[in-house]
Amino acid sequence: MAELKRLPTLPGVHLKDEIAKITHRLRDLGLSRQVDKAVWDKVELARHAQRPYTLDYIHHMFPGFIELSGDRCFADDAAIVAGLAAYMGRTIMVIGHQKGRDLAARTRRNFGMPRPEGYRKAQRLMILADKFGIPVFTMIDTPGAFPGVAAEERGQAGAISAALLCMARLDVPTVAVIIGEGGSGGALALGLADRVLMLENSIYSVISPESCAAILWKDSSEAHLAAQTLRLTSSQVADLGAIDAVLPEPRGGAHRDHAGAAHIVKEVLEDNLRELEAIRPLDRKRERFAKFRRMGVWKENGLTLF
Amino acid sequence: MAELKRLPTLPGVHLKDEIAKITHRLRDLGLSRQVDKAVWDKVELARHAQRPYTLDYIHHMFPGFIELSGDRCFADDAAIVAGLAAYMGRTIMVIGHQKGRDLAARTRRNFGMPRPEGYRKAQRLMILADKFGIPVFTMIDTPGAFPGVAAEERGQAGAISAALLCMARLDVPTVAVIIGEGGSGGALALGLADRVLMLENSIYSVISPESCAAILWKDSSEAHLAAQTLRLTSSQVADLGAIDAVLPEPRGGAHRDHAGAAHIVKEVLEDNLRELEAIRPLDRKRERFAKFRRMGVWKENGLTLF
Amino acid sequence: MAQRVSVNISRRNGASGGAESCPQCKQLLSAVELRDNYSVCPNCGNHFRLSARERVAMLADSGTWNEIAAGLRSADPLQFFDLRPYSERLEEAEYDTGLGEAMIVGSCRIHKMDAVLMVMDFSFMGGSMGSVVGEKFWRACEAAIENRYPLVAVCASGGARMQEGILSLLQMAKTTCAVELLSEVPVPFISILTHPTTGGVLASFATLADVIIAEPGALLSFSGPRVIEQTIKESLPDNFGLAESNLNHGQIDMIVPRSQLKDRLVQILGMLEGGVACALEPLWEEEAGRPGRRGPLAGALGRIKAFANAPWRSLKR
Amino acid sequence: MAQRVSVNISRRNGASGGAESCPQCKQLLSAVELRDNYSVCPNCGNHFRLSARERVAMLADSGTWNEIAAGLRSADPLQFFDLRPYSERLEEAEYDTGLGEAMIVGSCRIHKMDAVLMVMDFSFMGGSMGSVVGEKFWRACEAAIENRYPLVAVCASGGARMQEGILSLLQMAKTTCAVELLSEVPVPFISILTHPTTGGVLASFATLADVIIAEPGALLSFSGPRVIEQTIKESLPDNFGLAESNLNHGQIDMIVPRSQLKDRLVQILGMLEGGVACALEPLWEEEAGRPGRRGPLAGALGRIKAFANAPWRSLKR
Ligand SMILES: [Zn+2]
Ligand SMILES: [Zn+2]
Repeated sequence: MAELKRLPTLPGVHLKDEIAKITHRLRDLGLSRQVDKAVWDKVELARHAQRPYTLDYIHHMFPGFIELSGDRCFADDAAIVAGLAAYMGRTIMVIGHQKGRDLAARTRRNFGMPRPEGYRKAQRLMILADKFGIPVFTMIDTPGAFPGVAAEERGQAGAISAALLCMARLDVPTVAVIIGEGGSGGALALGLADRVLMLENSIYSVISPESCAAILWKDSSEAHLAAQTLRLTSSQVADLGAIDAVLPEPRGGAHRDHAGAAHIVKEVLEDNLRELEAIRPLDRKRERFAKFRRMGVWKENGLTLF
Repeated sequence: MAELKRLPTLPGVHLKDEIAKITHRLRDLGLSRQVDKAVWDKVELARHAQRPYTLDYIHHMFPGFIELSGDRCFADDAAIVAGLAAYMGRTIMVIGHQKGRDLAARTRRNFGMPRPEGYRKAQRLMILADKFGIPVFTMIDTPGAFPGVAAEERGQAGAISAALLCMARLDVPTVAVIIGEGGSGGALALGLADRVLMLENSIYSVISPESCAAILWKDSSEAHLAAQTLRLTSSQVADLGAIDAVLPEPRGGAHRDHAGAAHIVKEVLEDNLRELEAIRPLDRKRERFAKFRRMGVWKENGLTLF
Repeated sequence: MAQRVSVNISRRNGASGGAESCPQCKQLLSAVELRDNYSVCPNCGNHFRLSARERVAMLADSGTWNEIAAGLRSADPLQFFDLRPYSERLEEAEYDTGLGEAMIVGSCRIHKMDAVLMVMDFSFMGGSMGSVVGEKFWRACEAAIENRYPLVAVCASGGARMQEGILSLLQMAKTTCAVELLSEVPVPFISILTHPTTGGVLASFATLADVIIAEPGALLSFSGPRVIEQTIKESLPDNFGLAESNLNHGQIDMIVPRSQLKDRLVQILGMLEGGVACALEPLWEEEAGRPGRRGPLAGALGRIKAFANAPWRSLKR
Repeated sequence: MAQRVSVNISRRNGASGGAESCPQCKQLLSAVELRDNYSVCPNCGNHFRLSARERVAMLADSGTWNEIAAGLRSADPLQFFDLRPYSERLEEAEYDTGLGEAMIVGSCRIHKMDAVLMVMDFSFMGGSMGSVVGEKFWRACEAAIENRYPLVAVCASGGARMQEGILSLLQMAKTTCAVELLSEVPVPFISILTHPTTGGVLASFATLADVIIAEPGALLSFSGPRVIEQTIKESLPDNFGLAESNLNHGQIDMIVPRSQLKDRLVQILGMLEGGVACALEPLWEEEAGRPGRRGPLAGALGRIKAFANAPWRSLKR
């Protein structure tokens, strides 16, 4: 078990191998359909209706969880669940996107697509956690922030950027786990953390495969082609240096064993928190900044840099 | 001029004389009508339609004023005006309630009654001022926070308390001037300042005389009786130790000479800021807390304390 | 859920020994039945108003209540009178309620956890906040900071106390400053909003707590329903200002039925006490000779390394 | 006011030497007429899109522009291809715009005030933010902090650059961290949102500025109008996402017509530089050998006492 817990991936380490592999990728669409299959399977697994959601993890990991509500401005957004939990001898603040499993719950949770109020609730509770030195643990699982007129008018963009800035500022340790669908800015808003981990069958993407296909091929049915080219599976994202580690799932996938998946996350969380708590707050913040500073690949005067 | 600028009133100093006077107050309603007159005149002056409003003071005091807008959540509330101004060699953040003079302006400004967005804008800009070490100057002139269903739903109470907490926290110097109607919590939300000053013909009250009369005598036409008993004129409020000083107005009242009134406020503001800037931020904050701690009169084990 | 609040001062309706009927569902309830059910109607869930003493008895462990500042009484700085002088109203309220003011404060233990508790009583002049409520709040905060106890405020108020004029308004500023002193430590602060909490109390310390709990059906609004009706010239929605509406609108953290209140309170206090910040307790003790954290999760203390120079105080903002 | 934004990459429409018709009011305008009026239609006020170079020429004092990180170019970490490879698209964009990326950054003087300026160009792949935009933003912030210059960001963006996959999403986190470093100093940061600023740029640094200015008619929304229409299955209000609507909804500080932009910018920068905090400049200079404030109001410095131990850094939050 212990060796499964964290498989750290240094940014860019495997990148050159990957690039070599990809260079050989067949540009013939007919053939690429085959390569698609494995990637698209991951997309479907990440969105699987039986996949454990934030509240499932909370159920298995934090029996005494106390939910806290509201942005203190406009509403309580049920697409983000947040609250305090006792965890291995300390308190943590748990915040995560929440989809619904049945129709009523899906509607209530808005399919896990937060409105600005959700991000403002998250921000408010992160500040509360910071005040009392309580580490923050986020779970990411959303198709994206809700695209609606009223949500835009109430400042969807500003709510996301404010949540990001809040996470950048926190003096407490922060751990984020992408448990299912890590969709776009609406996912990242909970993901500016000291440690960002992905479950094996989760995805993390700048845009949904469907939207990407609609833009590039004017045909959203090309979504699995888009999924392939976006490189959104956990191992692909890890290879790009965009996350800190991939977490294995129970045999057959997390959807077959919620308790097993929760057990893995619980152990990994403890290891990461223990490491982070040993670092002085200011140093931890510097390391956080340094990590995100490294994100990206570019060429400078002809030299490619990771 | 110089001696007019600040007439500091220590809390409670004149209180005993006042109490002696009031004890003789005639409880006979017929006679008290006469005493009313002077007080009610002040109420009418404070609400006078030609009395200078926040934007009038800004016009005369801060030619380069730059208005800033929005609470970043829901709306820009025109009942509170805020922005940056160059003032005697430094920048200040100016924030004030704004009534309207004609019907269109009154509607747009909601008669100077802010919704939660107004207080959130004020709070946002006070935090911005604090970040850059910019002193905050507020002007108070409102019948009160707007009493409406939607305003309540969006957290009128919480918006006011958050603005108060923000003012308590500020590391920068803060000066508040009640320029007209200081009505209830909606006024106080901009009034937790290092120095709280009142123009001679302004009023500051826990409740409007009309509402007070409606509650006590079930008859809002008894408003001038209520005004008298509430002790809401500048000199009465000063005698209760609730403000730091009363500012004289130009001959005949501020409504007859906007420029003159602005000139007085401008000079007094400079004197107060200069004093406050000479104090170290933490000490200034301690003095602010100590001042508001002293507010009130109570008996302890039979002894009356101010 | 709740009956509309009357801002008039009304006597408690559950104090007599005999039976009374629930104002919401009209069911006849015996005093014993009510008392055994936390003064909640077993039929419809209506939360009856509690006196401050009853609330203390319900939350504080038996025999641990230690009242602070009990000797404070309102003065009459304005020599205020309407149909009757303020001083007479005060005497009557004290006679009727057995309380010196609309709030009592004290230290106590709640399920063995030390805390400072303050409770407002609506029966004392509508739970209005004047100079004494403000001063008692301040002293409660001082006690909480001094002893490093968390603070719990049970609110019930019609707003500021008109009879003390502008001085009552300024209690909003005074209590806010006290809350800021709490957060500088930081001391956990939980408010419990009961029916009704309105006006200046809601717009100051009641909404500045770290966690805000409401009782079911409590009316929570800044302006009173009648004022709003007069302003907008139409009748209000049925759920106007109720705790349930406030929860939907993001203004409070949770609604907790009275029967679960004490347990929930201790759970939350324990949570707020048990952050990794407890690793820094030794610092505080050295600094000010204050006792360390005592939450049930303070065990983390032993497990986590202490940081000699951690700038933990920057946390407060 | 504004035409609907197309997220497709389109060539600038004001670059040719001849006349062109205003897309909003259809009036025929000569190139000279447009240029002399800040590329704003004199008839209807439509703000034509500017190239990054044109914007720099409009804001920076002549001859003061000093580009930073000009040698940065996008790599192709995903070997991304759709109908054409990403690398080809990049080459074409560079050829068409003469820019190495969708953002140029540099130091300059604005009405004699030193500043770091960054300008995005929508013509370069829709002003999309990939690794190079993020890195350039970071370096601009570093330069601003190093020299104690304020930062001005002129934004125009369709969002994240899909072709760099998750790495482009993470530029939101990267630029946010850079903004936090600015506020720790604090360095003033003003963003100018031009038509269109959407997606990941709007949801990161663009809305994190101390003061947010928009140009008239600019579309500012997180989700694009088409995405929203598809989701809600109805057409959008006419003013959806426009600067004017954003102002009403409290999301931006002001709308400034292009002709007044430079003056207004310098006024605000001067204001943000001129707080009483300048009294503490000597501290910073001693600390890090950084140059002091230079705002027009820095005269306050001489007049106000310096506080040797003022805990001014606590201001940042
Ligand atoms: Zn009942
Ligand atoms: Zn035109």
